[in-house]
Amino acid sequence: SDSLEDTGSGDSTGSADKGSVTVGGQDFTESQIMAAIYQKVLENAGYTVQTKLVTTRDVYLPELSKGSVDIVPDYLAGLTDFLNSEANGADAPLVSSHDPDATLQALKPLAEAKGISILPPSDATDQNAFFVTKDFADQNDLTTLSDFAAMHQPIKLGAPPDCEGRSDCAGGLTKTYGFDIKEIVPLDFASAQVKDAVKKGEVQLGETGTTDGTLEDLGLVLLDDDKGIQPAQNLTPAVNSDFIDANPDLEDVFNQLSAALTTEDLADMNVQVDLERKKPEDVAQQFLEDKGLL
Amino acid sequence: MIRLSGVGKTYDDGTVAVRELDLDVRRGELVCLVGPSGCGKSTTLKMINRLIEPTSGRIEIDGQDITGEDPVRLRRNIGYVIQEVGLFPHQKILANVMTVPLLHGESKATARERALELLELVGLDPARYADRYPHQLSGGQQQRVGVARALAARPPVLLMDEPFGAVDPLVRLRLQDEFLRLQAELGVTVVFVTHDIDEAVRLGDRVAVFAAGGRLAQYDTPARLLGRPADDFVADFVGSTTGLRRLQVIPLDPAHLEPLDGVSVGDLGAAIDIDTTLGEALTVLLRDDRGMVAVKRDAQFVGVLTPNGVHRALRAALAEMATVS
Amino acid sequence: MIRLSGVGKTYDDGTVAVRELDLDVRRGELVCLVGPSGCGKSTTLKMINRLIEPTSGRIEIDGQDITGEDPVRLRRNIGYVIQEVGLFPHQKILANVMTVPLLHGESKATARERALELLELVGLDPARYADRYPHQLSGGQQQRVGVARALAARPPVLLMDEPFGAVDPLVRLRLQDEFLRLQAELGVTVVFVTHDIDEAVRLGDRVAVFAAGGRLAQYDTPARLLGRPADDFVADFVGSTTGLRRLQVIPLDPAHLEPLDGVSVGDLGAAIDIDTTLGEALTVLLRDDRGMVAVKRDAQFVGVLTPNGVHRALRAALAEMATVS
Amino acid sequence: MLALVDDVPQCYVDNDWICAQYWHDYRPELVDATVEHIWLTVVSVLAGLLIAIPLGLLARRNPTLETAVVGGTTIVYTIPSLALFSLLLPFTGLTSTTVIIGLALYSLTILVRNVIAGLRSVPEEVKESARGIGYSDRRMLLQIEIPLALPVIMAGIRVATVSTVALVTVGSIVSYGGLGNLLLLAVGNQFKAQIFAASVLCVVLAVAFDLALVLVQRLLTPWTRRAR
Amino acid sequence: MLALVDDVPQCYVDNDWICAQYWHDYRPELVDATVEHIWLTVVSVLAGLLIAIPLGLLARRNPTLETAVVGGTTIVYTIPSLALFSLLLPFTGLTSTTVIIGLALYSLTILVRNVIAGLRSVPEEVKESARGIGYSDRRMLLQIEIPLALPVIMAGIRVATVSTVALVTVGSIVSYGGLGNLLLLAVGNQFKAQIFAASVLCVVLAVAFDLALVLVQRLLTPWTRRAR
Ligand SMILES: Nc1ncnc2c1ncn2[C@@H]1O[C@H](COP(=O)(O)OP(=O)(O)OP(=O)(O)O)[C@@H](O)[C@H]1O
Ligand SMILES: Nc1ncnc2c1ncn2[C@@H]1O[C@H](COP(=O)(O)OP(=O)(O)OP(=O)(O)O)[C@@H](O)[C@H]1O
Ligand SMILES: [Mg+2]
Ligand SMILES: [Mg+2]
Repeated sequence: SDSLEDTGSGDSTGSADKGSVTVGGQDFTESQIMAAIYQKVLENAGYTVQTKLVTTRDVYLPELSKGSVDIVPDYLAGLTDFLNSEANGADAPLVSSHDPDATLQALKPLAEAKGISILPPSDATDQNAFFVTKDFADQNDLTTLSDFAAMHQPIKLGAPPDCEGRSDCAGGLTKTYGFDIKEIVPLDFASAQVKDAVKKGEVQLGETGTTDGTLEDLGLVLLDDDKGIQPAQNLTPAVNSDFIDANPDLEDVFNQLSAALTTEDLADMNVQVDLERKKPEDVAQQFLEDKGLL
Repeated sequence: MIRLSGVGKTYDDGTVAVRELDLDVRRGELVCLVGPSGCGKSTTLKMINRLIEPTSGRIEIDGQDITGEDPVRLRRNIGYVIQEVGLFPHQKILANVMTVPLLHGESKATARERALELLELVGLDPARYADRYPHQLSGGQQQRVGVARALAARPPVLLMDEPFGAVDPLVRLRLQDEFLRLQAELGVTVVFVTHDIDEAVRLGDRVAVFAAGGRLAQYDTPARLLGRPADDFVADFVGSTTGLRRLQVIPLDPAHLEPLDGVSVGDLGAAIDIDTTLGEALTVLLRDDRGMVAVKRDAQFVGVLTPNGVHRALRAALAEMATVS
Repeated sequence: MIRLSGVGKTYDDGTVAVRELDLDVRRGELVCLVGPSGCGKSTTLKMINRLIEPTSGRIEIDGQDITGEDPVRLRRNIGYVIQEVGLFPHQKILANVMTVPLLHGESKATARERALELLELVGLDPARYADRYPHQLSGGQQQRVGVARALAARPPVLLMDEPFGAVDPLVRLRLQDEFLRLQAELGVTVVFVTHDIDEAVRLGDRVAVFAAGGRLAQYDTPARLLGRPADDFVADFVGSTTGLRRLQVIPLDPAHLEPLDGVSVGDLGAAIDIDTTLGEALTVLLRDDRGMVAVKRDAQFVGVLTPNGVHRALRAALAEMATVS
Repeated sequence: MLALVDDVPQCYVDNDWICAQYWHDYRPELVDATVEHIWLTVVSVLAGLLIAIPLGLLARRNPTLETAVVGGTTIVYTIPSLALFSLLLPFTGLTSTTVIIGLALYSLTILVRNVIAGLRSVPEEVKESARGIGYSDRRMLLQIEIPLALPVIMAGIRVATVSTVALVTVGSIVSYGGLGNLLLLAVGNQFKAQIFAASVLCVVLAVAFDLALVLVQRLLTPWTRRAR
Repeated sequence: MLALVDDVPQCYVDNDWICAQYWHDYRPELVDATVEHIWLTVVSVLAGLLIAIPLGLLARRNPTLETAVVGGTTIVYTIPSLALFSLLLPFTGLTSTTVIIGLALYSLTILVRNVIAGLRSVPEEVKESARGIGYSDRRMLLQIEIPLALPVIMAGIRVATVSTVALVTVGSIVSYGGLGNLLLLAVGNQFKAQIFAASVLCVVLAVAFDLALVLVQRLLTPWTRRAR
């Protein structure tokens, strides 16, 4: 009967219905794309899938713990820091770092305590990054933040207001790299305004993410975080432990996916959604087909 | 049937509307309450259906203290015509009247039929008025709808607060007749507030005359009230518009007729029946110059009534009343 | 003073309340409108102060078409007693009455004084009632406040819609007297709606009897109306409660008295003045069994009134009216 | 990388506010979001009304209770919607219930006041005659008081509905925000055509609800159309 | 850097929600913010009322206009406060006027409906007798209609006031947000004692306003206290 159904229904290639799954996520582009990818993968594996995109991590995480959300595409360090401060207080020392493996090791016990299992992270990472204009980088032969810092010129930084003092932002830039920051101009993360401000020279350095696919087109370029002030934000599936125990076959599915996903893929897909206004579902479908995952 | 003992009502601001009232109404009786404006008639009526709770005394219906009863059930068995009319402004006339039979669990069809009947009864052509809203009727028409609504339930007890106050004499006369017929037919017990002493005398089995502050000045049959007012207040009140009201309640008596002898047939004008009241006889008497009117019992002449006879009859009636204690 | 020519009012739903009415009211005249419930009396009244706009015809006051006038200024010069009473529920009784003098620009003190005066006039003790809200008064008391409010402005024209409908006969009699006195004193022109034909006859210089649909069935002095009703409808309407209403408007006439000869002084009961009406004379006549009452002019006896004399007087009055065309 | 750009509709490239192509491409999303928006609004306002009526009834009898009800709903009303939804989250989770409870509480605040004021506006003599005829409290409420209070209650329902249409968008924090979901995503990636479309639909919804309610009110209160 | 820790009150160090020291240290700031909050609320609601009454008057005469007024205010109401303030910013700049106009527009939406419903609840025979006595439209409005519509209008004013108290905080985007200014700063730097204090004061303000308005209403409508 399995084969009959297989041939009978074209798109839902899954065998018998394996039950329903709720994919969580946040409602910004990348998370939306990842949720769509998860959904397609799960449907392909024979699950009925519902996706719930919410505004913040603290909304879905308790649900993931409880099992009313089963799986979430999450970011390694972000999740680690969140669980760490939940478990050890807001002022607890950070356990995430630039090193994905170390961060994963720190994360696992924190997650398990909450009934959450972390599947192996992908290499694809969406961490904060700083950019300058391509012209400026070319003129001064800059590829890394260290290169820029070495110019010893006072700069204005375009970043969200909470940047001040943070080790992955102004704090790290001054202490680790030795930048001389005159002023932090409050501009939203990865916003059109911050890009515009950098292009017009109102600020010299702007903050965005590694998966920002719009930079090239705007004549902007990322500088490498060579001293590693940014924690590792690798995409990683966070799963409700009971759920993964009940459906062990999913591990393989997600491992395959994580192995195939790169930062460039993410950036590319972001561009498709953010600039070409393709729907996340279509972009996800295309990606999975291209990678032969469907 | 209805018994008020020592009932009093003092409003929150200290106004004594009713001081200490004893009043009993027998089953099937129609009692009229009359009295000067503000003397506590409406208050008394509303205490009987517990729209106002008395501040003292005790009210019984059928021997049962009403304080203990569920006011809603109590009121279902008591029809009520409110002085301010109080039609439901959001319902059409027909619906306003149907409301009460429906309340009593009648079917829609029955209620409708009954409502149409009652609208006819109060002189409102259903074809013209059934489908209007209250504000599209004149004052008197609204009041009649209020009466129809109260009658619709055929309640064993009926409280009516100046139900015909805004209608003209012709319609009022018709309504009074209809109402008396209906009351006799159904054996309803009625407490009827009016300030029209004519109406009270015409309708009431007994009339209660209130003085200010809900004091019961006299409670008696119309004849006795007219003939032997208990005090000056009652006399004034009862005789206020014309001293001739008593004509309406005095029966003709053969003793006051002149014999037929010596009267030629040609002298006789119209003939009246001995059963009519003196008032009606007088109306006929005044129709021509003859100064006499033939009176018959069945087909037989029993005498002629002359102006002098009218005078004697009136006097006799007064004298008789004066001896009844 | 007030002249309605061919005035008609058809409501939006097609009801013809008034068809084609011609009516004129002279300066200082008191005209009563009577007629069956729903015949268009209130509608007519409201057209005079433009609360309702006529759908046809023309209304003039003092020769001036009122359509052209500012309705607010028009109404300031026309007192109005609404049938539904319509007191201001948020103002105390005194404030309700003061409202009109204040509207006319009187000082607060003057307005207050006038209001207190008028409350007395309508029989409401200011000490007890001035400081209450309308809902704390009885129906008749509220109505009297409405009358006081309308009188407060001493307007040259007064429209009153059943102003005494809810008050008892004693108070009503007093109010009528006060009102007549006031009206004569101030020379107000009044249009007065009532369904009490007694009241109409007592108050009105002329009485307009309406038939259904605002048809003017008769417009005449009370005496002529009673004596020579234009048609059966008027006769019915006018004579509806008692045929003896005309007693109230017929003067005594020496022609209907018996001579004093042969009557011993002992036979004479009370004496009445020749100026009284027949009705009052009859009341006195009925006080004892004598069957006669002495009538005098000034100090001089002019004859005795007997029941037969009453009959003759009534008949004569009718005959006389029948010849007046 | 942007080689595909010529396949992309020009108004997407230009990120125009008004983009016909968007309305075409995203019709299913817009329809779904609108439908969700509508039912969240309707259910929330109805729930608010169902609580407001009994509360209003209790409150009008008892001044102390009135103060409590009014004070309590006032407090609820000052809690920002985001905070309120967060407070409810632990109990009701990522469900539409969270949003509905929150929105119902807000509309309740508006409704309960108008319910009380509406019931108080019913003429005393009409209530007295109904009571005198033998109307029970329940019947009086349903057949006399609520109908006659309707104009005032409907004014409250209309404010509550319009306000709820605006507030539903906040539900996007738990993924039940109707058009708010689209709006939030679009604000996130500066998708102007979508911001515009979702905003316009919100406004259209609010106005449509309001006009529909006016119509309902006119149908339900035919006696208020006075003939002259 | 944390050497000074023993001089710093413990509840600041612990970042407690409830911190008596905070209330003491920041009394002037709290008072100023509260005062600003109060006058922004009062001025906005009054402005809304001053527009709502004439609008309501025009609307009740003319069904077309009513639809327009109601539709227009509905649209305003669906604009999020942040967006509305941003729209006003170019015209009125960083002044309290921006906030007041915005808030007045919101309260207008609520008020205009209750003004219309209130005026309609005035008994017809009372209006007729006033008109018959010679009340001009203006006098009728001021002395008859508004007083008798007061219970319903007040219900609207109360909802509008409470809602305005909550919305004033948004004014912090143009630095006129009353307690909202403190709130925004505190959220920015996670100053829990200040978040708590500002929130509590907001709620207290709302409840105080509401109770004050109930009191005002009772004083203004003494005739509604029926003696039995
Ligand atoms: N708004 C309205 N719409 C339609 N018909 C109306 C309206 N108002 C009154 N009518 C009708 O017009 C007629 C005249 O009404 P009006 O109020 O003038 O009567 P009325 O003579 O004052 O009666 P009453 O003595 O009962 O007060 C009545 O038949 C009534 O039903
Ligand atoms: N709510 C109230 N508060 C205070 N006094 C009241 C209240 N209602 C009525 N009264 C007073 O009680 C007395 C009796 O009122 P009631 O209404 O019973 O009079 P009534 O006999 O029906 O008069 P009417 O013939 O004028 O209708 C009146 O003097 C009135 O002023
Ligand atoms: Mg009464
Ligand atoms: Mg009338």
